[in-house]
Amino acid sequence: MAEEYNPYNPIVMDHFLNPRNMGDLEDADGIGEVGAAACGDIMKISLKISDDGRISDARFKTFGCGSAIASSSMATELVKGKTIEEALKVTNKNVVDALGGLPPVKIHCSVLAEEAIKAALEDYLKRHPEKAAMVATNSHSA
Amino acid sequence: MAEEYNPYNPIVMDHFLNPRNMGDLEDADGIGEVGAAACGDIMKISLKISDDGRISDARFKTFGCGSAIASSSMATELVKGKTIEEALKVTNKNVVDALGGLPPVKIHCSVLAEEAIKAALEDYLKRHPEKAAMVATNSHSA
Amino acid sequence: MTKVYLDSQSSTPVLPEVYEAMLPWFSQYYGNASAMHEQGLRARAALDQARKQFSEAIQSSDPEGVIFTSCGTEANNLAVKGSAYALQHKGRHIIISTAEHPSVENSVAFLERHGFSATRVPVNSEGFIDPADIQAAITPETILIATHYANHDIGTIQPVAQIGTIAQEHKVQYFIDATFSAGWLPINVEEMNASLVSISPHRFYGPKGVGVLHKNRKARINGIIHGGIQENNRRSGTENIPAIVGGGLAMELAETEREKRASRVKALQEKLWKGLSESISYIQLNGPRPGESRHPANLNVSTEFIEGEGQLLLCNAAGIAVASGSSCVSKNLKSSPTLTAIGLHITLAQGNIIFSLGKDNTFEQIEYVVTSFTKIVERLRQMSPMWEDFQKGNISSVIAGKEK
Amino acid sequence: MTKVYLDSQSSTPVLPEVYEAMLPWFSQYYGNASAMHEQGLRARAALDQARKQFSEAIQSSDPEGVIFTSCGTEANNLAVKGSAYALQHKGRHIIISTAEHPSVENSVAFLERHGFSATRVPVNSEGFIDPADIQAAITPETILIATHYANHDIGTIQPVAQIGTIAQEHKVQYFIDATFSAGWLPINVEEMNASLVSISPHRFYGPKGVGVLHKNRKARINGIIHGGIQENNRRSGTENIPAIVGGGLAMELAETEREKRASRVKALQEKLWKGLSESISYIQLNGPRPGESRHPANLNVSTEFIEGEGQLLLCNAAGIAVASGSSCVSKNLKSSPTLTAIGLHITLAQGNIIFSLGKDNTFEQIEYVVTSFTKIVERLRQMSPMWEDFQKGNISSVIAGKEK
Ligand SMILES: Cc1ncc(COP(=O)(O)O)c(C=O)c1O
Ligand SMILES: Cc1ncc(COP(=O)(O)O)c(C=O)c1O
Repeated sequence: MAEEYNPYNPIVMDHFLNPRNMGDLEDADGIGEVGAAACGDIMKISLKISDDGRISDARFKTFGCGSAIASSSMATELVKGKTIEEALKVTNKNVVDALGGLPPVKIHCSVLAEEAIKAALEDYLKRHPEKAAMVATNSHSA
Repeated sequence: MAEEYNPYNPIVMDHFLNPRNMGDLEDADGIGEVGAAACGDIMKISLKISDDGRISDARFKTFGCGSAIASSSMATELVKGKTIEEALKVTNKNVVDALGGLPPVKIHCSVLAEEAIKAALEDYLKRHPEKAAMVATNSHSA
Repeated sequence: MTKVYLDSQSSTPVLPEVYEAMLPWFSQYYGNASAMHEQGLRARAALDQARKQFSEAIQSSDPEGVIFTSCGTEANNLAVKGSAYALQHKGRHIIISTAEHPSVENSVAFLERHGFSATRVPVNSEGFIDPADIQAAITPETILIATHYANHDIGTIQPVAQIGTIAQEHKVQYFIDATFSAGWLPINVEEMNASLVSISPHRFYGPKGVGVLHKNRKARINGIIHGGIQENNRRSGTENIPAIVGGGLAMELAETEREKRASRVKALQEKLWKGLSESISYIQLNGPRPGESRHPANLNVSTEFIEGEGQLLLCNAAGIAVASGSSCVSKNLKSSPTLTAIGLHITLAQGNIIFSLGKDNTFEQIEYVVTSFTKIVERLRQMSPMWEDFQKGNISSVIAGKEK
Repeated sequence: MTKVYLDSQSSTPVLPEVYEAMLPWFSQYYGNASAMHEQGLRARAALDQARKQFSEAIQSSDPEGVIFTSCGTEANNLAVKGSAYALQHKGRHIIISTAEHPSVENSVAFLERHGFSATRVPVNSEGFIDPADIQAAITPETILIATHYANHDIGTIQPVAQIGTIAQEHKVQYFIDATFSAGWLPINVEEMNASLVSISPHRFYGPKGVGVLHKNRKARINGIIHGGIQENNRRSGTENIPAIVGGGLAMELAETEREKRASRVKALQEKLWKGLSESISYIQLNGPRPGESRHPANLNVSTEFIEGEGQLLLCNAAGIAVASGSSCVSKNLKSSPTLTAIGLHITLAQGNIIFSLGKDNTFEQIEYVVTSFTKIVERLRQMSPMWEDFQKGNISSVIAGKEK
């Protein structure tokens, strides 16, 4: 019965109660941390990126509400296996859709997840300027 | 059970449901009518007064609420057998007390009953000026 | 002893199904709907379900427009004052009729003491508002038109759809007090152009303790009970879940059975008026004749030469429950503003009785009431000095005068 | 699954006796208390009985001072706005504290938008009002002092009798919001010099749908819900009889059992805080230590480095019902004004949890809660980048900083 009465839909609840990819990555290739405790949410995303520019692993740590945790969990799932270019195109809307929806007042959590992913990728690209050039070219030609 | 839930106490209810002395008197010696339909109450009291100045019979007719009817009924009971002097001293408070109390918003009904009795007595005294002189003397000497 | 309840307009018994639906919400499911745990979330789901039941019954596509209050009176206060506070930057003029329920009239009177102004359009002798009068009363300052759907005293059904059209043309918010109508008369918020509609479930076999104000998406109101963020800030305070659950179900059932119930009470209404008018002299019907323009549950009569409270008490002694003056305020026995508004002669207003019919009344009960009430009137007339004066030819009959 | 309800402050189950007492008033006795017939008069008698039960429980000799509303929030609105409207000819200044419930704070804010002014006296870090501050804030224009008895967030019990004395000396009306206190703490309206006191029965095993405002003979208020003449014109609208009957009995029973219930929840409160503080690091108690100055049913803690909603949800998943922020408004998860008023660090306000105890909680339940909550905190800290930063020495602990 308890399952019937939750503030979030079953997908969100599942990602909150059984978060995927929670934790850190040793030797992460890119780390992004966004948000602030004063605003109620901090998200940190760590990425492992292989030489061919594919995200081979992703982890998150989150201080925040249930939908912040679920959004981080889902975001890491969404980017795993994607190329940098593809991952850069993941939007908060993709996160919300994959979660089957979030309450209106919680949409900012998905925005934070998008920003954390982007921040982690930027961190990687800062450390690897050669890839940054390629990504820029590719996205221009796209 | 119905008895338990009445807006008035049992004495008032009894005088409303089983009014004493309702009606008119043929050849009444004094008749008093007070109140106005526009104000919600009209009371008419008819008295039969014997030669020795005693009220031998009394009747009422009333247009008005339950406590107006009960007050008239009680007022006729109170004056029956009294002398004119005694009856003139019957106050609305006597009526209320004899009824075991009335709700505050209904006290005016007892006032009307007092006034109706007085009006009936005055009518009698107007018709019998010789008695009026006596009453005046008596009450002065009292 | 025979018991006949003819005061359904003032309150009705809770239906067995509704009662059953409410029971778990006292001691088993007792969470506060604001709480984020199973108990609270269950309560929140119950609120949402009730919002659907209410909005569907009035043909609204927006359950979020349903705001729960504690009674019809509060819903009416919220509609009137809430609109005034939300729209005061646009203007401070309100239009109502002279025959509104005290919850509307007195809310407007309160606002008048706080810088608002109001026009009260008249009603005719049967209680009808003329939509043209509403139209004529609109000024650039007008922010709200508020009228009842059916009158609580004399059953008059107002041309609300016409008034709604006028309101829409002038872009003025329109509030319909449907407190005495919901559950008995059809309501379609869209067709009626009703910005706001109030509902009172204890009038249609739901519980006391809940009222509803439905607000369409364009309407603007401010809350009038301030506090926590319940009802989306439009009504603070812990929600009365059992009553809301019961009210929602009562609304759904009332809508399903509406036509059946309405046609039954209408038949009773007609029989009652026929019986009374045939066996009692100098009695008159107040409001429109039974039919399309009268609420089927209401019969308002004035019996000449006698006063109302005595009739109420003798009816009660005969096991018959009725009301007088205004059904909601009979405690003070002042004659109702509606009766003044239709120009009823003062003595007829004082002798006023409201019989209001319910779905469970029977034809046998009506016969009993006709017989008993006839005797009651006779008895009170025997006691009445006015009746005596009339018999003697000293005064004349207001009713007979009109009939001539 | 184990279920532990630790949100009694937001609502409690209706007692079996109270439930039984309410049942006949739905479908069997359904009259409107304004009606003059057996059904109505029976309802009126029930209202009078409940008035006695409420007035006796707060040591008032005047049952007529009891005004029924729909909830604690409405009672508070009536007290604040009703006083303001009744006394505005004398002045337009109101004194409250910075830690009032939103129903008081937002009523005052509403009045400020309508020409009144207010002074908000501060509370200290444990939430106490200093009566001297109240005294200092009084001006010749002051018409009302309004404070809570016990704080709904952090359980602080205010020196209401002292404030009452000051109010009386200055002949200013004093309203005590006892919504979270009635049924749990002793109330003596005379000794407290309380002109007005509010009560919310669903906090002490009575039903939702009823609140009470008690007014002493000298106090002046105007009604804020306008309409019929119910409650002597002080609150219009059809009375919610079943809830009033249930509320009255719940009040009587709460008063009879008050000391027993209070000492029981106090023992649970102490055990809970002892357990939590021993097994969780970087946790702090908000408000006074358990004892004379704290409501025995309330335990408010902040757990550092994690946020509140996650704790609520994981508690719920473990069958534990708790609240966060403000018990009444946890739906929006904004941190409560009280926490701001006591100067709680923002991250501690965000990690805020309110455990509120009820008479039926057991010591075993408390053990289960301590064990489960400890695991929940660990789990959320494992997820928290702040905890990681703290472990690495990048940031420091607010709580540890204070303890030093
Ligand atoms: C038309 C109308 N409006 C409002 C009300 C007040 O509703 P409630 O008694 O639920 O407060 C009534 C009650 O008689 C009514 O008939
Ligand atoms: C101190 C205080 N005042 C007022 C209220 C509001 O009472 P209700 O929920 O009955 O509307 C609350 C509720 O938490 C409270 O604790």
